[in-house]
Amino acid sequence: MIATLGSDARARALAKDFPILAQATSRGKRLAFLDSAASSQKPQAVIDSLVHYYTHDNANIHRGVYELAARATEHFEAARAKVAHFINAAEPAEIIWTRNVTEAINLVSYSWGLGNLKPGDAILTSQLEHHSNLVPWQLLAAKTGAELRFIEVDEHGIHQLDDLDERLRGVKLVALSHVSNTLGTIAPLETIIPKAHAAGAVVLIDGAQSAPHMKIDVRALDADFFGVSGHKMCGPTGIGFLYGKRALLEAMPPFLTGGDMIKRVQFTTTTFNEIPWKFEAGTSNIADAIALGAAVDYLEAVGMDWIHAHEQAMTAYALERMRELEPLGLTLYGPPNPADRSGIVSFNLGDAHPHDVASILDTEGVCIRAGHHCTMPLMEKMGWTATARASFYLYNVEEDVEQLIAALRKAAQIFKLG
Amino acid sequence: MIATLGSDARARALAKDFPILAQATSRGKRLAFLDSAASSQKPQAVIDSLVHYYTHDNANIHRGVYELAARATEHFEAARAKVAHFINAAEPAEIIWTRNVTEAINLVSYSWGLGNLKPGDAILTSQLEHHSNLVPWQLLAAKTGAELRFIEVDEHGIHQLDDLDERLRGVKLVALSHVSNTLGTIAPLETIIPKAHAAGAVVLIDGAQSAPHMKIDVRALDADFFGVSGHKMCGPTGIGFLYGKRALLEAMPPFLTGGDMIKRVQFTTTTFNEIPWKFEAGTSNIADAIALGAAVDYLEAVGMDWIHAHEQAMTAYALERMRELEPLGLTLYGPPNPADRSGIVSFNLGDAHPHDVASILDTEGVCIRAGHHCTMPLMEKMGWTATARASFYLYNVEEDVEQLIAALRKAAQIFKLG
Amino acid sequence: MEDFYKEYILDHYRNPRNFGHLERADAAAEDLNPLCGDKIRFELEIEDGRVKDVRFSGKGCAISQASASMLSESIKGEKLEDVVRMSREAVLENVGIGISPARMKCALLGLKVLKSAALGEIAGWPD
Amino acid sequence: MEDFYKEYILDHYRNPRNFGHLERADAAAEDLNPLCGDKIRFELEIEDGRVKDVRFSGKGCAISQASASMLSESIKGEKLEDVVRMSREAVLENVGIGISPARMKCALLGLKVLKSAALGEIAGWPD
Ligand SMILES: Cc1ncc(COP(=O)(O)O)c(C=O)c1O
Ligand SMILES: Cc1ncc(COP(=O)(O)O)c(C=O)c1O
Repeated sequence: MIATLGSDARARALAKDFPILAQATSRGKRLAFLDSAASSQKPQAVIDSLVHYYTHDNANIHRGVYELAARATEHFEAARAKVAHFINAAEPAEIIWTRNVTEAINLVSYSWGLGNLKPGDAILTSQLEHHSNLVPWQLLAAKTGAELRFIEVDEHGIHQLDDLDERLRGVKLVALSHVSNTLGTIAPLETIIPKAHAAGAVVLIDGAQSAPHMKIDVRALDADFFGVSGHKMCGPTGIGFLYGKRALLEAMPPFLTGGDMIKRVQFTTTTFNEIPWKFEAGTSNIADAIALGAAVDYLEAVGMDWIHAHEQAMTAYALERMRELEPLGLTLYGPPNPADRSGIVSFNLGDAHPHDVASILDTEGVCIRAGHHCTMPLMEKMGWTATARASFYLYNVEEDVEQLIAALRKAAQIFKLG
Repeated sequence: MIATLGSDARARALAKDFPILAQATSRGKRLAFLDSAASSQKPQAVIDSLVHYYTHDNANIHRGVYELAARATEHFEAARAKVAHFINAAEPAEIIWTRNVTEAINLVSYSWGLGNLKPGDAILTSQLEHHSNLVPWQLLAAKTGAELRFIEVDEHGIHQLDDLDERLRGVKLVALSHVSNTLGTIAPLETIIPKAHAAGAVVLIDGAQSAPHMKIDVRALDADFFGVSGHKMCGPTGIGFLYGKRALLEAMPPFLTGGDMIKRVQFTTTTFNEIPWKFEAGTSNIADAIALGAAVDYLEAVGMDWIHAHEQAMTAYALERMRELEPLGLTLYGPPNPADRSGIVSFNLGDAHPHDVASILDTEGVCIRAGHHCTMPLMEKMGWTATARASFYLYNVEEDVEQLIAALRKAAQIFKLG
Repeated sequence: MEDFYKEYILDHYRNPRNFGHLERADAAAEDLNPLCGDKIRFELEIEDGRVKDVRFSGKGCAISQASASMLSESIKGEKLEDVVRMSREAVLENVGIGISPARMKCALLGLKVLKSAALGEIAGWPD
Repeated sequence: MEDFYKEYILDHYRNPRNFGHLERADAAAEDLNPLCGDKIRFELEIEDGRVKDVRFSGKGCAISQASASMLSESIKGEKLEDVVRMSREAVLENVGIGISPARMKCALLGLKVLKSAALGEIAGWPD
């Protein structure tokens, strides 16, 4: 009961902003949503933004001269400015809308990667990465002849940096997740990024698990590219963005081509538009971009520092309570020091398979994720078939942890553990 | 008053399903929305689908074992099945979700195009194409050394097919829009597709302007690829799809890579998932895909044949009424025979620039588009700086045409025409 | 408590029948559930078009393992053609607990793999 | 009717001032509004750091053409440095009609092009 006391009352109030959390399960259980790392729930303000857009402003943007089109364009570009401010980009033009962080990473891989890598070069990533920040680099390496290298992690999922200088030799691109979605590890970017730059590399950060949960300052980090998924930060599905430094984006060829990203088209030649539109081909996801702007407004009103502190407190509390279950066979993974990790807790319960644990928890209203969490190579390295994962967000409260613990006891009982 | 009488009452009733249409402009004018070719308005059922999803079902799909995730997955895949049925695909696995038709075309260009074209091959498109079905082929031609060839159109925008056999020589890909977004021309696909196949070419159809407005049967057409944007067919922004024949899709390498499209990932190698998921990297636009399913339900309940007939009638009526303005300098473009065109009418009014015409119409509550309509090469060929364009959908009624005519008279008066 | 973790499910999970490998397999197949990483392999010894012996291996949840284990018990002596025709319903009935849609793939992974092993054998028949 | 199609706007549209090309231009620039395809070109003759003569060309809507035409009238004899510092507000005031946000780019395209011509000249100063 120690850690969460301070922030629990506010989180309880905030949870009321999320209508889905008030809904009981089909078995009549209270919903304890502990899977925000997969996708967060949405506050009413974001849902209202969508309804408002389609009810009052909907029209295609940029080229329309009538009122609706002007309003849609204005709100759409205002959302870009909000997002730019949210991560402290120098200007809105450095924000490119994408479907999700996966598309953001692929954009860099195709547009920057194909033109800048050759045999003898290397790409450096880590053993912690989500498939979305790994498979594109495997393919890029195969296409360009570059080598794919890994920063190793120890048994807690902590980056091993002793030989970083050596590993950086010949590296043209460093691609790292800010926070691991499986273990919650926060990457030591303040050490890695300056060294990467000194070695002449460009740095891409996968911010899928950081931007929703802590204040991001891309300029203080000095990240060259930074990708984010809106659906994990209270925004709708289908919208995310890539931040890129202007000079890099300007030098890159377009990726997807078509309407809206051109300046002039003739039958056989085309002149491309300026950034950010150069990278936004076809009709954008207008409504969802605007709703992501509403999500950013919501998060900023709550306060990113408060969110981070609340999640740290929740995590410390959850870890403490889960340790009570160690006699039943519960094993916790990830950095032992709560300060080194975000609100993500991976674990296993005896020989019960995480899928079965998650199914039993589901019958108790507790939503967790089970499996490889799109980090198969990490699982293989660690020798785990799968893990169960609980993750926290601003709307989680002590009661969610209580419910988790009780449901885990039930699972242990069914599996006759302990 | 001839043509529309039959369907006007029903359209008037349907318009009530679209809440935005009840909204007056800031100047207090009735909204006459005549820009559906750019993006359609959304029925309440589609807005409700979004609200319902975020309020009751939201969770990341495919990997979750809890109730919300199972429901989200079920609705998401059900929407794919609805879309497959809507265009008469053989199976849902032949439908790949994309952001819009532009991304669908780019997917084919990168995944099919790069692997199947070489110097000496040719790509055949037409002079009518939207930039989204032209620029990707320009770039593909530049990358592969293939030649880009055009089916010419006459001064009405009608395809000239006399030398089609000759033009098809060496062609590996034919990429055509089903309906021109600038002139409304319906392409003679029943002539072109069999000849293209006989010449050994694969055929991609840009269905952006056809799927929303007429019954599509991809198997009867025998199209190999067919792309659609959801936002033009009563669906939300940010979702569209690519249809592809199974054998083609299976033979193609993935395009975007990352989470969800893999079967197994190791540090250096990856096995990809089956279609359609092989092409859907990262978290999909779940809510909007489901809402597009709701749009399809809506359109099917209205009846695609009724929609087509209503638009033909509206267009015939509008053309007749607009001809009354010829003494004021109004010029109509596109196929003279209404049966050869869909509900799109491009025109100019004397020496008034279409932008100015659109601005004046806006003050009267009439929303039209003005400019090059993302078909710059066509404009250049025709010698037009720009055109004004009115386009019709299921919710347009006679009154919209009356309002258009009255506003055009006002514009002519301001520009002292006639 | 829900009916879906019955004693015998746990028993099959912890003590899977016919688990391991055959010395001489006439047919074999394996597959992965890409969504969870569960993996199952089936090996068959065939005599006169019938399953003479069977082994399965792999790892996964109680539902997938128990389902595969029960499946392995039920097919000994069966004709390959009947194995190929086995219905999902029969397998689910055999498992005997309510399976939620989200877990359907777990319960049916064994059947999928077993059928591809049997189909492979049938397809290869002539030689 | 709205105030935004005043007589003088139409007059500038149909009879643009300083329209055409200079025989000898010291500085020139052109740009396209990618959203509508409007195109404007400005050519300047410079003497002692001042605009001695000016021509513009291109095509587009009444607002962009009238704005460019009025702009061309207002800069003759002005110092290049002042041209570069001209504000959007000054141009909009000059146009003198309410411009909706959607038409802002039309009204300001001329200014953008004029400034790049002048800036190019200033940047090229030393040689
Ligand atoms: C014929 C045609 N093709 C392609 C497009 C591009 O559609 P989107 O911007 O939704 O990708 C459009 C829409 O403007 C169109 O009309
Ligand atoms: C660290 C990390 N990177 C990338 C992704 C992929 O995100 P998306 O599926 O939204 O593209 C995720 C989300 O699962 C993630 O946690």
